[in-house]
Amino acid sequence: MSEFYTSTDHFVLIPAIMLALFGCATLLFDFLVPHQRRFLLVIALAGLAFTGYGLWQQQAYLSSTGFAELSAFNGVVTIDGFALFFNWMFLLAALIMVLVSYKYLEVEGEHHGEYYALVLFAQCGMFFLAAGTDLVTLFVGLELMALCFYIMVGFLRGEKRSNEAAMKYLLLGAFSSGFLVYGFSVLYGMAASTKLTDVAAAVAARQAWDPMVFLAVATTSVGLLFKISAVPFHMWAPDAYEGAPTSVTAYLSVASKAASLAFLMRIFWVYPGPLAAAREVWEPLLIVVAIATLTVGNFAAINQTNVKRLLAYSSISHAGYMLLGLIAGNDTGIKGVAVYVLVYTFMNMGAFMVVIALRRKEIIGEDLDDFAGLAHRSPVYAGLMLLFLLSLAGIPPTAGFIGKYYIFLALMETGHYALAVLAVLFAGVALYYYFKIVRSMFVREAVEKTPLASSFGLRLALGASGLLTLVIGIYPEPFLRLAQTSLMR
Amino acid sequence: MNFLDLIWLIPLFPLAGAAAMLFLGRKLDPQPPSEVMLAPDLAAEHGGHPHGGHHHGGAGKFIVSLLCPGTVLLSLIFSIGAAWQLSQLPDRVHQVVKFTWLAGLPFQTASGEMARFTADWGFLLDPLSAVMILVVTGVGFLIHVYSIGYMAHDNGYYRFFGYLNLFVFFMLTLVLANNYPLLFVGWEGVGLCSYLLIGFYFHKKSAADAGKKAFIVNRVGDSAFILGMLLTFAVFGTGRFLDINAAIGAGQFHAEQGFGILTAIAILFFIGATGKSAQFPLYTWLPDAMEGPTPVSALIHAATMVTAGVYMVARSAPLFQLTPNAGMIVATVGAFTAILAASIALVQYDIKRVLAYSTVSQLGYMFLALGVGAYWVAVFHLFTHAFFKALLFLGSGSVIHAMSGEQDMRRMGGLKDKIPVTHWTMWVGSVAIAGIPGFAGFFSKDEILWQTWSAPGGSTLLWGVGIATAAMTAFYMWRLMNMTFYGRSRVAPEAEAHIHESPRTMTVPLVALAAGSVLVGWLGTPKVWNLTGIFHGFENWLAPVFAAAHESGEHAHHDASIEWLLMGLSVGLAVAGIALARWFYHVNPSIPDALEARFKPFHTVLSRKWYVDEIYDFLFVNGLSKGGGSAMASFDQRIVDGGVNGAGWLTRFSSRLSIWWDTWIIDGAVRFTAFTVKLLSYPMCLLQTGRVQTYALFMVAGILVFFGYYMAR
Amino acid sequence: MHPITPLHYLLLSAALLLIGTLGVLIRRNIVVVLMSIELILNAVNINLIAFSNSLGNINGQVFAIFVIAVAVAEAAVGLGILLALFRNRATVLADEIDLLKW
Amino acid sequence: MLTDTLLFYTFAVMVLSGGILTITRRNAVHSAISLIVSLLGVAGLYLLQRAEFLFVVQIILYVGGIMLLFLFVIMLVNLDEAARERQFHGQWALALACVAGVALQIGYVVWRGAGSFQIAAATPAAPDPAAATGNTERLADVLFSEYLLPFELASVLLLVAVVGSVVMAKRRL
Amino acid sequence: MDQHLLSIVLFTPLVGLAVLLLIPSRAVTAIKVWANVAAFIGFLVSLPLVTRFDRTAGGFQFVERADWIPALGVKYFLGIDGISLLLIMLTTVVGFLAILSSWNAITERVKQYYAMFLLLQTGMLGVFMALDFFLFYVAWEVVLVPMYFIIGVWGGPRKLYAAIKFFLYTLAGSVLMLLGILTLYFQHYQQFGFFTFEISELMKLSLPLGIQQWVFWAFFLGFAIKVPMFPFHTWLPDAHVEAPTAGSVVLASVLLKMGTYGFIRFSLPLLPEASIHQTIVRVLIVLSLIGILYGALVSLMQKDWKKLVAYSSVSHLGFCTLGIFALNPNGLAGSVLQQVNHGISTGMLFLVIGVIYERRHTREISEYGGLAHVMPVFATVFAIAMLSSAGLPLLNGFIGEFTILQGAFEANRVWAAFAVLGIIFGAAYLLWLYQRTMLGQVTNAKNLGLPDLSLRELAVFVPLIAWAFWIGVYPKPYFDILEKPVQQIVERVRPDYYQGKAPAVARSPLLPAAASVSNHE
Repeated sequence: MSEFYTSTDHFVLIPAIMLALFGCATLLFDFLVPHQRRFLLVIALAGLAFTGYGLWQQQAYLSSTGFAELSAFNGVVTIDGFALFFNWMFLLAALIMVLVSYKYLEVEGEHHGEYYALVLFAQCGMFFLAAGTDLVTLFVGLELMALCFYIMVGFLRGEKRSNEAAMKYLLLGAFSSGFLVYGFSVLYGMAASTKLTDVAAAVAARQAWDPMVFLAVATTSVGLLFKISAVPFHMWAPDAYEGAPTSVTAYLSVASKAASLAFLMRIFWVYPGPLAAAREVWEPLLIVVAIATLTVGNFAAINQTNVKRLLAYSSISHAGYMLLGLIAGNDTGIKGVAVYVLVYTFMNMGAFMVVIALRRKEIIGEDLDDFAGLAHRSPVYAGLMLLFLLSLAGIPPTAGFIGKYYIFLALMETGHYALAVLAVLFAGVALYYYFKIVRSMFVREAVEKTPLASSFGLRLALGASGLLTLVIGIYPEPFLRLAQTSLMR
Repeated sequence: MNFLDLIWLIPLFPLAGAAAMLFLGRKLDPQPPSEVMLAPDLAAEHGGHPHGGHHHGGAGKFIVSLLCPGTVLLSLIFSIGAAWQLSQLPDRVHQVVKFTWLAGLPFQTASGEMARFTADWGFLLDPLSAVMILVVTGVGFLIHVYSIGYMAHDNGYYRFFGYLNLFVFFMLTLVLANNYPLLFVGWEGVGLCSYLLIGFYFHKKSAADAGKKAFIVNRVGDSAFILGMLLTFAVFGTGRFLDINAAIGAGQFHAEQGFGILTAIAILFFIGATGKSAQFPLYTWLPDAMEGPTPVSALIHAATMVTAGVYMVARSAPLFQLTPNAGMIVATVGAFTAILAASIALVQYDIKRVLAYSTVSQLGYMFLALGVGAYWVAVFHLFTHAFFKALLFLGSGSVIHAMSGEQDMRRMGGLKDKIPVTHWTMWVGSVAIAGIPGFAGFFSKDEILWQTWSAPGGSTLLWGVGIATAAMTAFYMWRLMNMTFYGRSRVAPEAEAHIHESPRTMTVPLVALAAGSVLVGWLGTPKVWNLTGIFHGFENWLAPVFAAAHESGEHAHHDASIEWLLMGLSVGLAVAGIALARWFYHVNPSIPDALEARFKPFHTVLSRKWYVDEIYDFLFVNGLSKGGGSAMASFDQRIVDGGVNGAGWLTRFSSRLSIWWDTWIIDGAVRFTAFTVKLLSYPMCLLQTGRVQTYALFMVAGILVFFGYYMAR
Repeated sequence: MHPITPLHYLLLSAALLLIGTLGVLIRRNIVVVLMSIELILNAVNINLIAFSNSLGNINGQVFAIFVIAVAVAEAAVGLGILLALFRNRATVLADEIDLLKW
Repeated sequence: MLTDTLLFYTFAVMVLSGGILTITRRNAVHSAISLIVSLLGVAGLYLLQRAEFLFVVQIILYVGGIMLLFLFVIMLVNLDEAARERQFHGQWALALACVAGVALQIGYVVWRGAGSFQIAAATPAAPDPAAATGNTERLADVLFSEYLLPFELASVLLLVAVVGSVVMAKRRL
Repeated sequence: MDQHLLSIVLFTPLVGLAVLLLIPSRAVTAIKVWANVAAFIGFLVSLPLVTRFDRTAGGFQFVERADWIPALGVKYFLGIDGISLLLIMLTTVVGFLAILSSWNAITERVKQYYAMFLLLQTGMLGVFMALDFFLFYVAWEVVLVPMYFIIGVWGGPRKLYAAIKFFLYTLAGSVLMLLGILTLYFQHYQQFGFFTFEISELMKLSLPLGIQQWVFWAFFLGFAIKVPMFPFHTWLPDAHVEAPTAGSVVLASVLLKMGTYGFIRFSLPLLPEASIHQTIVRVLIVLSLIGILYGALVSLMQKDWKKLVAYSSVSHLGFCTLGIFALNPNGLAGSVLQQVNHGISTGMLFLVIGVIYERRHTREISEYGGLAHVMPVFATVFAIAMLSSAGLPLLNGFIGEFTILQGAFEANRVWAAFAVLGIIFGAAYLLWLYQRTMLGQVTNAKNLGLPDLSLRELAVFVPLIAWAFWIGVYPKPYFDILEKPVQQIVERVRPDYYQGKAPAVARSPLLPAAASVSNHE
């Protein structure tokens, strides 16, 4: 191998390569043998499987050699516990997403190879978001992911609402990433390098309230907070979530958020965290943003009647909780964020999957009324939905509680008592609107009797998420240890 | 057999009877407990009094009439046995503890050492309780027998007897208890039974209300009693009578001149007593209680239950010895109640109400005696009073029975020959209560007056009140006799038809009680008569109980002449009262009306019972709004509306207030929060205009804030 | 005439950034909005080049290339979506597409 | 130096005026033209900063590529009635205020810490890099050594862009 | 056997639930039968707790301790002392009777209904058994959900409002309590260097008074809302009125006790200084007294039978909290006993209402009257329930109230004086209720044909009545069971209490000197 491309580089890159390759494969296959959707699904799954295998090897390597990290391409990408943990999350999300999409796209009548390709390419981007340690890499990775999502959101091209969502998402996304990269340019200006380590050094070298640093912080955080849909940069989220195909919404709400969060943490906290040194500058900003996010997310969700939109707002408030973990900033906090992402993946995707199950020909199935009497029509789905909602509200013994538990603990440890009180109180508010859904499922009478659109994939994914949501709630030990090992270096 | 160790059985016999009635009663007496009625107007005529003819209904009923009085008889026998064996004991005290009933945990007494908060299921037999159980079982038995006839045609026959037995059980528990908490058990129990029995005709609204009133007024007294008990525990660390007496006897405590903690206990107990024994200000329930069947009035509201207060104070005699102030209060309240009630009784027309007020008045006498420290006399009067007042009530019952439920004396008269037995027995009773020498009432009442005069606690004023009351008593009793039995008949013709002497089951008890009313007095003849032995039996018998009381109570001996003088005076007044009554209502019936016309306002005040009910009405119920209207009616009306006697008005106001508070302030706060949240949520949604550039603008605004924060820093 | 310092470039790029922002905020025509976004990215590039030069460090220019690439990609996709939208809604005015709100 | 200064200001004026025209022209085509002007100005600045390669890229890619794309679209979605429409969003005044505010703030920040923005070469007195090797070579070296990975990634990015625009633009797949 | 007894008791209902889920929803009778059987088994397995419980031993018994989430230092840690024992028995008995009582009452979604009840049962038992704060919290929250559904699905007309109100109120309290728990947890970590939730471990903490107070208030919110103490009580009437009979029964008999139990088990032992602190005690006592009088007063004015009983619960629970914060043995023991009593008597009252509601489907008091004519047995049962609730001697209520009063009186005589007023009112509203519904003529033709109690209904009442009389006549066993744990708690809060007054006066301002205070001012 040339010194261009060492074996290490290769080893580190395997997952990304797999994703890119299989992405192209789906495209080609769809082009050569059209209308063989089953195979498309298989190829996509295979791609994910290989990726998983690659990740597994890297995990094994790290644990066997005991290295904290493995960096390649002279340091633009680094595999460490953090990156791996988040990549596992992305993978799970993508897996579930692909499984549920099959039937759903059939129903929507927009079933094309590009869809799977985009999923895989987005994965590829996320990989670098979690693993990148270079401004350029991160930026390109982010854009890659973002582009894929713009397209997927607008994938139902016949749907006005889908177009609109895509358009809005793209405009605002591009706008925000403009600011992000502006901030990056300033960072580069400070460090004369794009490596995060160098940047970190340069920032640390300047005193805290240096205007240039602040300029960087302000502009960068615009882009970052936009991606995790934090107030006041959240407004794309409800529209995009509502307009997008539900499977994409689920994926967007989980994977994109997780990836952006990883990105955010790379920049703000996790080693080498370029802006970690400027904590005292951005912590107050983040606190304000977090409070605003919790408030807006929870309050606005209260009188939504469209379940997708309701969940969109709720996911905004969850972003607020994750931010709180970041604000606390100690180990517990970061572990908390990781655990939160973990449980959030399952419970949120689960909730959206039930919505998907309700989507049938001629039935949108997104409205509260469509949930009416679900408990009679299909008690299992109702029960699962209840489970997911309880978890989202953070009621033990469900996974959601564990996540919130860490956040609260971190806040108490770092003495943010007021924030803690606020956070728990908002848990109450959240319960209120989640139980609007519960109420219409269990108390109200069914309006229409059409059987749900369920497929093996959906049932599998749903069952798995439900099971995990419960298991993590009752016996979180292994998962906590996973988070522990992956984050502590 | 050793009755002394079996005294714990005495209460159980009636309890067994009651249980049997509760579980088997409906089998034995299959007729419906009380027929269902929709038309309220039916209720009035269904006063529940049997109409003519008396044949026992069915074997079941017969068993009931055997069983229930039987159990009481059994208790009577055991009581007599126990009493006899007690008299053989040197110290005349016997205590039987079955088990620890209230087994509370350790606590710190006021003085700081640890004690246990416990109460035995234990019984104490001493001369005092011996007297009481004899009265309860004896009179109780007679009244049971009487009821067989009286209730013969009533529905819920078994229910009636069940309650009656239950009452006897609780009453016996009360008097036999060896500690305050257990006494309180009986105390509350009899209250309950009186509630049940007053409201026996529970389809009669007035009856039910009266029952409720009785229960709740008693509850007011009871709460004071509870506090008294708690304070006792705090001070003495125990609730056992003997232990407390011992502690006092051991001189750990000294007589209190001011208002110390002991006085507090004493007063609390007395307040409790005023509730149960219908003393001012809590006496108003007793007249209403006459809604119940007459035997109940006789047993509970004359002979036994109402005397529980007297018993309890007597039981606490050592305590009261140490608290002269409390004693003074007791005496004053007693005297005041006595004359107040007597004055009201002067003008009542309902035969039972006259007796009811007379009872209140007589109880006042007893408390007067207790107050001046003449405990044995009080108990003596209780003893005699039990006989003649029960007699009078039963007699009146018999009259009412004969008159088919008529209770207004203005529609009676000239019954003397129609119901001779009743007449003669009642004659004896009236003489006795009026205080004619040789009859029971004379001895006890006269002794009370003498003690009031002579005892250190007493005073001329109290004596004056007492003797005035005596005169009134004589007057209203003979007013009753005259209006009922003598003169020309004012009976409504249709009732005239079937006036009849009561069945033997009713007359026999009358006779027995009449005999008692003559004889029992001789157990306590005045000292100046210089009779000995049995004629001072009562005082000697009780001596050990009130030993403590007596040393201090032993006062400088006045010369006999004064005692003779006073005695003569009281007798004279009694005779005068009788004569006056005869003159007014027999010789020359026009006078009362003339007088009434002359002293209209005064008469009204009396007949309105000094407006006490109205005053309560005003104070508690809601007099502020409607004052007028028929007193009792409006009173009950308010009670029912207000929910509770006493705090009715206050209650309604405050609970309205609290409901308002609930809905508007507390819930209001919550709803307000919810509302604001919802309210806030709208603008937050409205921000989401759907215009992509608005969103961008918000982002820019965010940046503005960021930089602003930097500059503002 | 004082020499041109990176500060000048910084201010220039800031100005361009703001102009672009303004364009995004006020223009109803989505095409023009996309153009404004191009302006923003160019502002970034001015920054990068200026720094790169004054630091004597070439990386900035490389970064700039990537920024241009991204700009191209975004523009392409953006216009594609715009076409799809136009097909369904026959409008390119940003404030007329507000099906999704509240 | 003087020429540099003059050129800088010329290009700066081009850039800014072009930008302002872009966002103010009623007709989208005019906007596009003025955007080209602005981009050319930027290109000029590249040249001033000795970034010849980027200068070329800017000219070819932007002015050649992207602008064509824009113009195509402008043709495709005929904007005549759009041109007749009101051009500015209702919130323009507010937006202007906000942006002005941000401008002031940035100005304040820069003025406040002018010193901290004075970037100097880590290695002082760097010999004129153009003299040593051409800008393009050095660029290539860095690009294909240090930034190989982003470069590859960018290719994927562009692929996605192509696929995306096709998916979106084609009537039926 | 013994070392797993608690787990068996705890999970029996859950197993029953699992089996229940296997029964097809159509087989209604089978479901009913199985639910009853399961609940009854749940009761049976809890009996050994009584027989094997060692009254003389202090501390916790049947202890079960295993790692659950080591990463958080969470243990699966069960154990009971006398206090828990009584409440557990109450839970198993009342739980079974509640299920038995709803045989006819529930006609729709029978399966879900019984499932919820079994789940609820496990949750409540968990609360009373947990010695690990985390486990406790989990159980505490688990209870909410089934109760929400029981009220929200099978409830009355305003069920949704009531249900969500109940849920939100309790949740709001409990999350704040969670913060308190976390504070202790973290404090413990700082002092001892390892994370744990075990009560026994947390008791080793030495916290500054300030923190103790904050934590106390956090706990207070959680528990007081559950009890419910005075200003937090408004969820109770709604929940009770809307809930189905069995729901009300369990709610009143057991759920409310979770709050008082929390005070006894956690607030007092974990935060002794705060618990003895003047202001805190004063506030709590005053709230309790207000609750007592206030609940009674409001009950007087209720037109709705069930609401009346609901408010009476506020009054009775006021007694319980009063007893707890008298902070002396009799107060505490009385409080626990009174909790059991309230469970019995109020449970009976709600069952009574349920019986009549099944027949007439209204709870308007004015609809009734003279029922004693029509349903004599029913009237008798109601009378007993009423009297036991009003605290008539020889029935359970009296023992509890009297002991509490003693405790309160020992602490401060004025409090006792106020509390006694509550007793008077108690008699008032109950008697009045009885009179309006049972006595008088039958004023409403609809009531004429009402059948008297059926055997099944009687079977529900008989055990409770028997229990009421047992406690009333021979409460000694209960006090024996309670003596040790109560002593431990009191000694924890006031170490030198058992040495007698002299130091006690110095330490706590609660005990006025004997002569100085007279109780009628």
